Amino acid sequence: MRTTDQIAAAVAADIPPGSFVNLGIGQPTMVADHLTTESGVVLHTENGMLGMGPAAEPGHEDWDLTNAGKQAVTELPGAAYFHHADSFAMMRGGHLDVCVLGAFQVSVTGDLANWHTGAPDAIPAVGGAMDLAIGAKQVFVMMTLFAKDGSPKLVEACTYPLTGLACVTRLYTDLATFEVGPDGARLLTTYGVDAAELAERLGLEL
Amino acid sequence: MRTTDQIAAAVAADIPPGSFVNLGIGQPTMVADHLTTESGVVLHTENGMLGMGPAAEPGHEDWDLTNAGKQAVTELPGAAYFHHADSFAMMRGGHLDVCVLGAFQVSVTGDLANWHTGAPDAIPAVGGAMDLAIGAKQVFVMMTLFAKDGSPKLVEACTYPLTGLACVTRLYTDLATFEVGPDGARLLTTYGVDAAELAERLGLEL
Amino acid sequence: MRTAFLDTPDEAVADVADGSTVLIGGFGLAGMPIALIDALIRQGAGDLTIVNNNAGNGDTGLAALLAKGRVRKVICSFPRQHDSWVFDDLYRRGAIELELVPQGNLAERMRAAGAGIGAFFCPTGVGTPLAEGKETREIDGRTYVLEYPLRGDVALIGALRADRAGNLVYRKTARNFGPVMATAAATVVAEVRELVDVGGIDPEAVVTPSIFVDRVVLA
Amino acid sequence: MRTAFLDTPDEAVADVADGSTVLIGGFGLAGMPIALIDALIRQGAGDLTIVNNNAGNGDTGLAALLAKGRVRKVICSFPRQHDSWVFDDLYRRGAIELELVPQGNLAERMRAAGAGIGAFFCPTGVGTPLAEGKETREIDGRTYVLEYPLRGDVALIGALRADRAGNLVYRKTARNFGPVMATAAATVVAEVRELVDVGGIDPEAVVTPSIFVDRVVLA
Repeated sequence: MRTTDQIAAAVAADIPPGSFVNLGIGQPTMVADHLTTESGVVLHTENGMLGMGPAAEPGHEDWDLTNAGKQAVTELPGAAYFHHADSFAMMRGGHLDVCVLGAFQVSVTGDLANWHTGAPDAIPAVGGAMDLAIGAKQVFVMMTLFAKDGSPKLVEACTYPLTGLACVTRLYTDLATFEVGPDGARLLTTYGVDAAELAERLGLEL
Repeated sequence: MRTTDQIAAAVAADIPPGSFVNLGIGQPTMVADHLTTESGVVLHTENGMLGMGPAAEPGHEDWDLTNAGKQAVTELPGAAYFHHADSFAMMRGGHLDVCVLGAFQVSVTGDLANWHTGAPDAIPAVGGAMDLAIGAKQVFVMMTLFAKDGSPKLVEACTYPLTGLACVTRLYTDLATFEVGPDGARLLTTYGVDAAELAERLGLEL
Repeated sequence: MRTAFLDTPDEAVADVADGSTVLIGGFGLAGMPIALIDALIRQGAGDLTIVNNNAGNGDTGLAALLAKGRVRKVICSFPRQHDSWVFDDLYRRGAIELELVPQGNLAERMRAAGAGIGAFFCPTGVGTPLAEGKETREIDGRTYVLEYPLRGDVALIGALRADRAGNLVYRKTARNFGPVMATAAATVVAEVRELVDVGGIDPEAVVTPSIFVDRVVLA
Repeated sequence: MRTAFLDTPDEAVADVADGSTVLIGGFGLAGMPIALIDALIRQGAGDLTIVNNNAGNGDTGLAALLAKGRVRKVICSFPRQHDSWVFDDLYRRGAIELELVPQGNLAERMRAAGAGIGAFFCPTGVGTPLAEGKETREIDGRTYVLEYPLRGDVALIGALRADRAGNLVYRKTARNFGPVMATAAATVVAEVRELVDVGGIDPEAVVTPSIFVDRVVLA
């Protein structure tokens, strides 16, 4: 079984050198810690920047320079700023190579549910998730494979409200990595569990 | 009867101080000569500039700085450059106060024909005319009132291919100035001809 | 018409009418026009529709406007934040309307309003609850949702610097929605930190040209 | 993927295939990527569709490409100029196709291609021959024409300066179509007059961010 940090490292290792990448808020931001300068990966933040650097040092925050999670970040040499319509045109026009998102559920065909649990008292909030889901050339999801109640989060069909249809390409979890897409889920690697057991717990053919 | 220069002066006098204005290629560029610095009028050129100044002095042309007619122009203090999509969004979004265009024909309801004679051997060329026609808050046309063959250019309905529907607000000619629009043509002033004679020559009620 | 330079934020928002749609710049606090929002609170206009990425933070700025009961409806992408308690409470009590819009649609719909686009087929949200009931069309093998322009009566934005011609530049990611909102409202009011003479901004680096800026106030 | 820096314009266009749609920047000569066009002529690709505001001037650049018979179709707003004799002759002989597009539609259709928009309702051209046969719709009391994205296989653009990250800035009105075309083609090649180290362009003043730029050549 992999830790969240190990999942983030696995995602980072699969990002091709020189990619333009958007890391969603929450756990995906940990991927940045595993990207080397030599990789040449350039980070995009939806609020209008390419060439985003690491989080600002405490005491050195510049609140005009934040990421999508509204945390103070830094600027790397070669950065560029642009406005929101240009930033989302960049996403929606398919110019990002990879985005990494968290999820509540992913379907075997790559549908994504990550913005709303559907609970009646929940205040819905979508942010840029739907734009990222359909925009990037590849959408990687990182999450635990099972919810706290033991239910699988890789499913035949999402039961939570969707973020995007047939958009996820790879799924990185604590127990396994999968390819998902038109041909269904394909198990790539497992961690501390064998394939047959995993298929049974998921209730899926893999 | 007014000269072209007098028509240009009349147009300039009717442009409200502080307006953002686009002057079409050809005769409308002469309007610039009659706009004073005190008027605060700012000139837009479709190829990506606000704050366009007069034509460049011969021998001092900068061919990276041209107007819509591809003539070398100059930059005034407070200018701004932008790309073509932004420049035309500015037009089409209704942000220009006035544009001044030439015309082959204008209809009494403000239809404009100024891009194509419809002659079978003519090579059509439209440029930004259609965007300007529908974009500016007010469209002023300057032209001679009669063609060389004596036919009126202010007409009930244009016979030449249209540039835009119901877009012209004022028409400045050698013989008269008109308001045109939903209620038809209204004669404002005449030059060297009386209203009755003009109506008869035009075959219009004014 | 040329940009007016006003002495106080209160003058700059004096004519905002009840029932207006007000576009408010900023992504969280970055780019948020705090002085203009405070002036709008003092000014008293109500029954407002507010367009912002969020729905207020803490008890100041947009949250304070909401707390005063001046806002009928919020159009935003991300109302729920750790410090959005003012909105959360109004929403749970049914005391405020919410139109939730994907962030890219929020930006693109305002861009469309500013660019004269009547509607556009958009790839975001297809198959999700946020596209329910909307017209869809398959174009070139891909499904799109038809989205409409989002216009403001007023835009309140924050920028770094204005010149005396009315051109604006922004600072880092505080640029965000400002330049888009500046194209999409009938009256655009910018709060700036610095005001320089004409010639003080490089024409190549202008982000919002003066044609979009009706009023500037140093704050 | 990160920008590649090539030594010659010939390397930069070596893989342009027969039948490609090539977006070529420039408004007249301002911003025209002369060295890249000359390299494309040497490279030999034919059956091309060219998107440019004009249809060539004099006997050089785009006009020379047309004269060599390499171009099947021109998509432009203003072919007819005092020095467009190469195009004029081909057109009158029926030896070249012309798709005439209002200049704003040309820009907005490429912007749509770059921004993932499937189609858009556009105010330009309504009631004119250039909208004949196209879908129209009344929205909010105004009639619009439906226009579709215009994509390139390759874009050849001219810019003033690139940094070694691949960011571009332009000079004065030579900016024109370059930044739009850079978003709208599968492969974007920029010819620049100056190449500077990373850090040599102010991040606030970048016009075309490196993500859009595949290849840069100093020419």
